[in-house]
Amino acid sequence: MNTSQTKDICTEEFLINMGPQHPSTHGVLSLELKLDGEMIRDCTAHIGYLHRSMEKLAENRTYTQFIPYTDRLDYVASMNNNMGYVMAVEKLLNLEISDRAKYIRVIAAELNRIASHLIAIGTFAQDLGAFATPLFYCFREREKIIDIFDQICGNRLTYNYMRIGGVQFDLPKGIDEKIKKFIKYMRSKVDDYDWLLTYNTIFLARSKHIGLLPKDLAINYSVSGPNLRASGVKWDLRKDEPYLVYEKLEFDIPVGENGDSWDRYKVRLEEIRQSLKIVEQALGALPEGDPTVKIGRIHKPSPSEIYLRTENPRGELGFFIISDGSAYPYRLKIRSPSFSNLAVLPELVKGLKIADIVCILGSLDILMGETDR
Amino acid sequence: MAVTERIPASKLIQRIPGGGVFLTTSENIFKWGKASSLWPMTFGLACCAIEMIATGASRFDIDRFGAGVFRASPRQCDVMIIAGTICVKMNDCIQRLYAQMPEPKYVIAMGNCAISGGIFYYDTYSVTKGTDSLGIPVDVFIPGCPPRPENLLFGLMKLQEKIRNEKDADK
Amino acid sequence: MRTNEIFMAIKTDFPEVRQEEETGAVIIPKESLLKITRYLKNHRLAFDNLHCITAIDRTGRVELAYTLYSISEHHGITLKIYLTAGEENVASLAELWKSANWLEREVYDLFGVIFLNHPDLRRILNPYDWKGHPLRKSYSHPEVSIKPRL
Amino acid sequence: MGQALVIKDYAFVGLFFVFGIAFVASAFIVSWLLRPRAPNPVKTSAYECGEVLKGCARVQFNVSYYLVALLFVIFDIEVLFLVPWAVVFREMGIVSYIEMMIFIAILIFGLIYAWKKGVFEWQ
Repeated sequence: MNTSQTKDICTEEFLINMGPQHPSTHGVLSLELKLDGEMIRDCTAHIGYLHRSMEKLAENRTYTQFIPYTDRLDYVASMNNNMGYVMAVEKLLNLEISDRAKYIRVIAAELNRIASHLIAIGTFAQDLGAFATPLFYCFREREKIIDIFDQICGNRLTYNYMRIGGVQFDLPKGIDEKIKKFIKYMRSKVDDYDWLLTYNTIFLARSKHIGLLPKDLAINYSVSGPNLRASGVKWDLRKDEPYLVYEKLEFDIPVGENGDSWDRYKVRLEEIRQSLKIVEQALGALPEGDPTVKIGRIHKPSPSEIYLRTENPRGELGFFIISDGSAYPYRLKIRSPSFSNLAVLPELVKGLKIADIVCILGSLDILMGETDR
Repeated sequence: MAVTERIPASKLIQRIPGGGVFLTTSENIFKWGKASSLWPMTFGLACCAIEMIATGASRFDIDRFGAGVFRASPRQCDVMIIAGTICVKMNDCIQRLYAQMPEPKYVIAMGNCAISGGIFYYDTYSVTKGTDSLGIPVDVFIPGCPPRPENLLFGLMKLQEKIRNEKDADK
Repeated sequence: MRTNEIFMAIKTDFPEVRQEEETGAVIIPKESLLKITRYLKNHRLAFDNLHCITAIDRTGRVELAYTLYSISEHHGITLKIYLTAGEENVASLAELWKSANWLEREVYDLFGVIFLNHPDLRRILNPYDWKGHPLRKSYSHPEVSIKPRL
Repeated sequence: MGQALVIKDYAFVGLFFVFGIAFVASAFIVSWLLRPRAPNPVKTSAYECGEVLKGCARVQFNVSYYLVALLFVIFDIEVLFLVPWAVVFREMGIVSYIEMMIFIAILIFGLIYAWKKGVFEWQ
């Protein structure tokens, strides 16, 4: 009985739930897999298990009251969300902020980008079988960043640090020594990860050529961030539509070649090095002045609409704010990067094995807080 | 009976005079065993899950309290740490998971959202206001948004105290 | 290319478009959505990226704002469609941009706008048996407690 | 005398067998006695990541799984025979070595046959 005979024996589809409570779905995401043995025939994603109706809630919060909610969107990179939202409202009010506040925002956002990428790399390596070691290494480094943020704004995860028109507190004394020490420490650690993980044979075997995302498919699905750059598209908002002081800082954009899971990991690893460079330059060029906000907390922008997008660690976070002259936004739409990055998953996964879906999900680095809003 | 008061080991164990033999009731051994090896379920919903992972990581190290073994399936878990916002779509999943846990089971509601809906109490149509409204008996509430890892560890110690002091008929 | 030049480029080929005063968005009639978007995608303007679809529940009409960007040309545009209260349905752009699939499902879920010949128009964020479309201004839910305004 | 010796040896095997069974049984019985019992329909239903069960598990699998499993069992038993020989093969001399090589050759021949038949090609 040779293989041609094994083909025409029909095998039934096996339906299984990779459901909301699963160690490697990075949050409450439910994937319904149609399997033929180990091969995945079809995968439909069910999201909405963390839908906290942020947009409905935003219509009953003043512009300043909504800032803490943006922390809970992409709760691993809260500084970047704060910055995105606050810059959108400032554009609505066409408000200028002091130079020092701009530099502080860049430093905080880039440090949070490093912390977010560390979690992405740690959980990706854990999903590929390196059980706890890389995750605990990455969390050890992340704790150092958390200490810096703890000193700057007093919180570990949801900072609520940025205000419309500036930041809440000025940088405490001696924080730049601490950040400089961290940058030197982190550079040696990133080389360790490169040496430990990147060219490890098991790691390569599990993630090379898995989840190939071609360039035009990525753009068509409006995938953004490291996932898009890993597919070879050199597109980064900090360089192509510079905001704050990014055009004054010199850094380059890591780009992958063929957009597989290994490339996405490698782009994130390189981006940590670039972010360290940015923080170093921004710290050096930090001007004097008072970054805190002097104007009141109730803003009544004139009726208008704006759309502003910023480069989050996971992609382009966009805020579409429509104001009607009152202190409450008429409509606030949050364009979340993980929402579009996740939409690619069912297409990447067809024909692969179950273990590969875990690898692709880890490499796409999605986060359910901002997917479900 | 104040839960905070901790039964000293000496009351649990009596020593036979002149010998190295100790006497204790089997119930106390079970309580000691249950209290010091609480296996939590990997059940992160939202931001509190990141703090739970940070507690499990090397700096705060939940393993010192015997609770570091995060099991994925409810069949092997003793405590369900609800870390994050419970949404309407997730209601019956949580109730099913709680029901599928074997009997000596405990629930820790971590974070304001798990206690009462937290900052999503007002104006949201899709957030259930707290774990109690699901009909799940909660043993320890840990306030905070998200609670710092030290709070989670303190909540765990409170649960361990509760287990040590609970009457035999409870669980 | 600033939005006005893009608008002029579109205006020459599709006279029925007009420009919204303060936001500079291009307002297009509902019927010619597919024509214009296919033109924008394959034309040298090269809008290859449907960034997001925003629905706004104005009094008496629902506005759909399509934010289109072009990665190769570094420019972007916002297309707007006014859907009168009665028939809130519009052609789906799922076969032009695959990102439209989920974005349209979300607008359907939260606003109730029907997208014609959409691959599988189901709710995406709310449970599948949810009643009503929550982001409508007129939506009221028994358990929602309203936070008192300042 | 030899007779008694033989029975005595088998006595050890019997005793070992009884203790094995008793050890396992006692573990189950003690836990059955001490564990709390609160069965309810949801608890006894199958766990599938918190969702209601979709599809049923009794599905016709691809036959290649079965073939590969069968081959594994065969070569597992081959190792079972190899291990005792491997322990003493230095003292056993060349004769047993040749016998064992023949044994292995027959199984290698089986493996080649299965390989040619395409057991290892998956669709």
